[in-house]
Amino acid sequence: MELIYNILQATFFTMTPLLVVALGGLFSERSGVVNIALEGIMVMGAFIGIFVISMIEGGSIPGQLVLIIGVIVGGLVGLIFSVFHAFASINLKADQTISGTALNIFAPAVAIFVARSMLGGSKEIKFLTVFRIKRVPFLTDIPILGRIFFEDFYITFYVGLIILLISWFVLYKTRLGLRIRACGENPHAADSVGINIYKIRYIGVLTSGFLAGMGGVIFIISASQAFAASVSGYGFLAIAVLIFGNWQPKKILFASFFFGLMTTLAAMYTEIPLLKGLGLSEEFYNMIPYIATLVVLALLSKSSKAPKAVGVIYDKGAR
Amino acid sequence: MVEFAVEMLNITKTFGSLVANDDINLQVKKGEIHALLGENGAGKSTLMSILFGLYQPDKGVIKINGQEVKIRNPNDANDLGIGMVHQHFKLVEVFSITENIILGSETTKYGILDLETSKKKIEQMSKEYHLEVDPNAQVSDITVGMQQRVEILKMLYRKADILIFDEPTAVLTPQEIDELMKIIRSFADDGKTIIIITHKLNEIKQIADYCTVLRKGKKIATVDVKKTDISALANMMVGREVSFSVEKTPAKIEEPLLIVENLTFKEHKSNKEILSNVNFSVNKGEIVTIAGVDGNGQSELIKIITGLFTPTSGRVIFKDTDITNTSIIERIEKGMGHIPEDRQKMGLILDYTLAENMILNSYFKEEFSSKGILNKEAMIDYTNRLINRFDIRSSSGSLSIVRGMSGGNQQKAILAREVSRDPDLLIAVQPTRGLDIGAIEYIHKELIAHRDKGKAVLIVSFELDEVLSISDRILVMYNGEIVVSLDASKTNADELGLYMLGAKRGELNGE
Amino acid sequence: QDEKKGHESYTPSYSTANKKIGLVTDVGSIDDKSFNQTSWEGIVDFAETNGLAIETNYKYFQPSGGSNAGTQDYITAINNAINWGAEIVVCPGFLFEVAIYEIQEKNKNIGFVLIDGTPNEGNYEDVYVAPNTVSILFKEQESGFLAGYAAVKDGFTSLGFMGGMAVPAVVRFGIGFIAGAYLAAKENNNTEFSFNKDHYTYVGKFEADPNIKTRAESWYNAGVEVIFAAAGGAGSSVLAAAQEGQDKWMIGVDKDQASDSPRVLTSATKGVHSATVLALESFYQSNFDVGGQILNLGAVDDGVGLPLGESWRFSSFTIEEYQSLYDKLVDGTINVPSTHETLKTYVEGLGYTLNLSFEDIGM
Amino acid sequence: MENKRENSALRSYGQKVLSRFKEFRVSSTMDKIKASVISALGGILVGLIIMMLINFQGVIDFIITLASGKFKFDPNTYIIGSIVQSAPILIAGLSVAFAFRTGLFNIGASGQILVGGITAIYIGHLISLPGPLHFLVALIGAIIAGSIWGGITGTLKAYFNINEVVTSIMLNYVAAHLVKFLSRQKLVFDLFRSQTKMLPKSATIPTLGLDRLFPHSGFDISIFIAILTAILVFIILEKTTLGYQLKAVGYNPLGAKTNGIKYRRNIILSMLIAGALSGLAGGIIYLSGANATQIRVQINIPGEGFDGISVALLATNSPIGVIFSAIFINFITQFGSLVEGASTFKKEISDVIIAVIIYFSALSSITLYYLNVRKRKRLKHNSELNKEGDE
Ligand SMILES: Nc1ncnc2c1ncn2[C@@H]1O[C@H](COP(=O)(O)OP(=O)(O)OP(=O)(O)O)[C@@H](O)[C@H]1O
Ligand SMILES: Nc1ncnc2c1ncn2[C@@H]1O[C@H](COP(=O)(O)OP(=O)(O)OP(=O)(O)O)[C@@H](O)[C@H]1O
Ligand SMILES: [Mg+2]
Ligand SMILES: [Mg+2]
Repeated sequence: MELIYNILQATFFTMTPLLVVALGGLFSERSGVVNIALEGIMVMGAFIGIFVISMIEGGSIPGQLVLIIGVIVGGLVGLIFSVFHAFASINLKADQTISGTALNIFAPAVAIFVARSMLGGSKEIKFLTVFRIKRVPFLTDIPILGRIFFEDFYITFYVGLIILLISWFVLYKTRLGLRIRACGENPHAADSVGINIYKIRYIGVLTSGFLAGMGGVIFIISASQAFAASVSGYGFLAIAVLIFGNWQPKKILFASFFFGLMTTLAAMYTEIPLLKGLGLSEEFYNMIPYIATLVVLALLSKSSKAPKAVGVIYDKGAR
Repeated sequence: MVEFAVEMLNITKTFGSLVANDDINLQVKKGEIHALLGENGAGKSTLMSILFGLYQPDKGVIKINGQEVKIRNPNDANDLGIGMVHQHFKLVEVFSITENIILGSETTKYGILDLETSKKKIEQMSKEYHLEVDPNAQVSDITVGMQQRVEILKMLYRKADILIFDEPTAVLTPQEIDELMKIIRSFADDGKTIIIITHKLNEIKQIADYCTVLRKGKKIATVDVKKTDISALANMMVGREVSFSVEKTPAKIEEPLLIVENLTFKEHKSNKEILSNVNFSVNKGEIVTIAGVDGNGQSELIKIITGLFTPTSGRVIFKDTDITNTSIIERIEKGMGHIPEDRQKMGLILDYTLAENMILNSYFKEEFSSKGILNKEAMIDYTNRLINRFDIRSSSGSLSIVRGMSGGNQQKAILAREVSRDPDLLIAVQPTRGLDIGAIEYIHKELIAHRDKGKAVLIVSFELDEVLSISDRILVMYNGEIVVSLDASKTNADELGLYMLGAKRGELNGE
Repeated sequence: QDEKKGHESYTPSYSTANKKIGLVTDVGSIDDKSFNQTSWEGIVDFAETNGLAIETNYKYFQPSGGSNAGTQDYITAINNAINWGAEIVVCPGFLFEVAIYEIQEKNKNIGFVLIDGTPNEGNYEDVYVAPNTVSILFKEQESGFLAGYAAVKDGFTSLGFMGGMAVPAVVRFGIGFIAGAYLAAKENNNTEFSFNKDHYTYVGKFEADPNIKTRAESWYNAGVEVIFAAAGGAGSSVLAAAQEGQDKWMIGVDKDQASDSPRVLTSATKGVHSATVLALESFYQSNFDVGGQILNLGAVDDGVGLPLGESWRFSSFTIEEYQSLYDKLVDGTINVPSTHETLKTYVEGLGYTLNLSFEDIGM
Repeated sequence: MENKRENSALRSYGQKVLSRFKEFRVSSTMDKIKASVISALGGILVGLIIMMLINFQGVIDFIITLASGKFKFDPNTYIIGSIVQSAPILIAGLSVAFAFRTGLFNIGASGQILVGGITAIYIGHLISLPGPLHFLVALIGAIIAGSIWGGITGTLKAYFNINEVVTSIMLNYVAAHLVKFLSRQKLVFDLFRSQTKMLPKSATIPTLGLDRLFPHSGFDISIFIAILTAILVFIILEKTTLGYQLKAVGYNPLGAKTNGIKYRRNIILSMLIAGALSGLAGGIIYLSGANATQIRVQINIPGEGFDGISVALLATNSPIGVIFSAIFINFITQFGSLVEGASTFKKEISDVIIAVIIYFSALSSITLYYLNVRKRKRLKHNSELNKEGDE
């Protein structure tokens, strides 16, 4: 039982950044723009977000608020950074893969370069605050669920779930969502009823920037106590989760949970008798999440629900 | 002075060096049905796109109800009460009908989409205008005819009273066409103004009040339809005399070449039966046409014969060999030619040159390659010969990128590739879709010539005129079954229409 | 092969007029909380006492190639430092062994300081420290020993070890740590004590990673009270897990990490900092009299130890107890094992059985 | 059933990602070269501006330091070195470009490099053979291993319709762990360094004395191997029936299939070749250098795979272009070291410059549009044509 609590808690923190960033990717791709730059945007968001956290922590602002401020700053930075991608791929009709790749190279380079040149020679940005919440009065005492959901958790997990709900709601229940989806499926149809494709795609890309930037901060605060110009490839994993989740919020939740769970099992194998009993070398346990994902995809994936127009440059005059 | 609902004056529009509209004037009175006629590429869609705000004219003025207006985008057009049903439907396939109709003019309640209210409104409109649709159905699941009704509802939903139809009948059955004509008529009677683009002269004759003819971007004339006969319209459009009937001698039928036996095909996911127990054969020396409304299994049938799909059960026998499970390339090698339904997605590699496309299913032949190295010269020589023989026009000859060629020429290229291989069985799906009279004439001639060499030709067509004029024998497909086999010379459009709609079942002559 | 072994002996003549000191980092950076950082701090320290200016007089260089950098990248980076004008180049880490072996005799008048390694051509068949090179090694096992002993003495009974990669220095830290823990357990009369083999691993990288944190967390959840993280930047993931646990601790490595978090119990340090200063002083003040030598620094040389003062966070283990143990290392009463075999003998000598198998973690 | 899978394969994501590359097909070689050169110059310019914004005096000092000879400018390190050491990213770039040309996004070059590398190292230790033969066998082993690794991606795409981007990302990690495991097995393990043992000289890439002719440059024959490979890839893509088929599938899978070209076989084949190229890059990386490069027992996804993407993109996926773009990008990287040595700037400026260059190259069609008035019409025309393709 104890073990299950621990596994779930660890799963929640591993999956949160993946969930948030994949949802970011969802907005961009649903509006028709491939965003392979999620990794770079995460780095950029984490860079400034963690920097801000390290500046304001320990002062009069309470810890959880510091975290929220950091996450939002990260989001805003991501949003601003993603303008480059939006501008290139929407206004200038550039190749979206190339532009995204450029952002991926740019972000860590700038983070290290600026940190090394200006922040006193160190590329690391440390912070001290522990953001994990031990327990909440009442909630933690709910039998079983209380321990799973309200003990030793990050507030960001709930931020992630709220973003999921909002994303689902926006995409499927609002006018904006209908238009975003239309732009990703058939921009010419959207255009012919007077929808401004450029505007909608900007909204999609900038939202992805905002969420990826947030995801960067969320990733760092739950992974370590310092930012060192990297998010360990989680941006790419988020793309994988987005595809695994077949471009649908609910399935993205499942995909990120699945991947988080597998990662947790792999990291904790020594504590899980069943796994340990296999007697494999550690590396083979570490491969579990990746292989399991491929196996699940092989079993599930026959039809891809990729937005039809994703990656296709929109040209107004096209018929 | 007459009140015009729409006036387009001195409109000029160029795309690069191409003048799509050259100083065109178009005037349409309120409550009038006005036809636009012209060959492929004459500039009809362009002119209407300008009216609808999709393009900006380089020169010229637009007046709506006498007022000079600027139509910068479809929103402006909507505000002016202009609606358009596009030649290529502008629908989001994964959306429901309701979502498609309201897109861009959504009603919301507290920021939330109010689909229920919209649905009611659509249901009510669909009753009022006799445009039957199921508001909950997803567009990818509905027939083309219904898609068109959705497009019309989209206009009406936006309270348009100037309605533009760009080739609305190209994809409909005769019965559906009749229905549509009635609806359009009733719109006009309600005082709405209608502009309709079509290649079909009899439709113009049937419904339009006036007709404006365009040729190569220029306006030729505007005529009163009642005072002009069909051949005059055709001459104006093409600039020469056209013949309407295909000349062909009776078929010299020999032994069967292709035999389809008890073919059944179920869709994997839904397990829906698309083809049920289909049996027929095609003989050497005849043209067999499969008629029917789109979506009754024709596409799947052809895909099974050509090897793209595997049937759930049944056999395909070609030249006395069971080929049900052989690969596509083996079938091609065995003497099958295929002009597929979608020339751009299936027939060609648009980013390859014309020459590269001409050897798409024979590049491995000794003629074009040795030891795995392509012989570019041979390839180009060969292509140049085909260009001459089939009159394929393009900007840089055999080295033109096919993407840059016009639709008609792309179609000719496929025809050239397949016919020149001299296949024993030539399969052609909708070989003249979207082409103008001249091109259609040419392709029909080639198909008949192929038959006359003693080869078998199997055609799928949704165009009744085509079916009737080119076939020796007609098989009608309805709901996954072949419901009748008819001698082409002994039937007519009305009879075919009844079979196509499932209202009648018949004998399968000798099958 | 042979041409390489023909080492000539020579007397280098150094130019020291410009006072230019270069540091070439290995895969880590100068803030890796590890030897890159401590040797840089040593240079800074030396520079400050001698009034030298950064960029003009001292500067660090990073090789290209990231964590995948190879010998060629190190050679290029060292050359870069020499082209800049460096009179002496400090190279922290055994990864430089081959590069310095290649380059020391081609730059006879440049001083080289190789920390944690000895120049050789790649397989230790020919270890050669040229007259212009000093090779500085540490007895990490002694440092780890002190930390392990202190932790168990302080009342901890469940310990873990996470190394970055199983490189010799890290391995020695771990071996000493276990040895110290067993000694203290014996002194505490804890016959039950055992170092759980599941809680001894090398994580495979020196950078922070969420998986490492999850792993550390799972250990803490399984009852481990303190983890010795000899893993450079990856230690910060372990620390993050410790901070979030209830009463969980982390032991830092190489330098005093107390300021990183109140959850840092202690740090098993080694004197890279002071050794760097020593080498530089020797170079600039005594014509590099340590050149050509291999220094192996341990407790005797004040080369290893735990931080005292503010950083002392033990509750029951006292500085006096620490001093007395330290003295035993200095005077040789205790000889800390540095290999797996000697560790086994040592632990068995104390009356315990060692249930660690190093094979399945790649040793 | 077959058809379903086919249809969704068509709609596949990678396909969409790639659609834009098709445009390059329409523009001429000269245009592409122009676009790349403009991007390169633009990137350098922007890099310079960033440097000046951060520290204007620093830039001046940098120039003075170089001009005055205070910094010893060693052409072997900074020029020859940057050319000859570009071999790995050149070949990785070929792998990515090849896949792109055949309609696939090979983001998994890193994993293929690792698998190829470890195989080469195993062969280096396991077999003893004389001189060049030994290294050749090791290199071939690397090619085969990389090919198999790439083939997995191709097979999963062909038979299970799993997007190659996901497979590649996942397989990169699997490779990282697998290679970590393999590199600490007794046979190859160097206990003292926690990395693979040094290879015998016979297994390393011959230098033909070039390293002594150009000291510090790291000169060996790998750059020649790389250039030959580029030419070979060019021939395969442009001159052979194999390339013809593969590209046809890449451009239009359904179109190819309808005409008898085997879709699955070609997808797999294409990934086998892309993987083989990456495997070769891995062999080159780990078999060259002073004593070859060892694989450390660590979780590592080599950067060369991602550099390969940049190299391919800058070269607009032309194999011959890849030669130049690889050398150029490597040159910029070395320039970073030079900057770090001769100024107060840090070497990461080179990555900033590379990023800007890649960004500009994404805008190349626009760049050309504004640069070349004569061609303006044609480009517009082309975009019209693409539309007709959408009908
Ligand atoms: N967006 C565009 N960019 C460039 N050229 C275009 C564009 N749209 C149309 N054209 C060209 O303008 C000409 C007129 O095209 P348009 O679509 O108006 O013809 P049409 O009369 O509707 O023909 P069809 O009967 O085939 O529908 C054609 O040559 C076409 O290639
Ligand atoms: N955008 C373009 N770029 C280059 N050539 C073009 C372009 N558009 C049309 N052409 C060429 O101009 C000619 C006329 O094109 P258009 O689209 O008007 O043909 P069309 O009249 O529709 O012919 P078809 O009846 O075959 O459809 C074609 O031969 C085509 O190759
Ligand atoms: Mg046309
Ligand atoms: Mg038209």
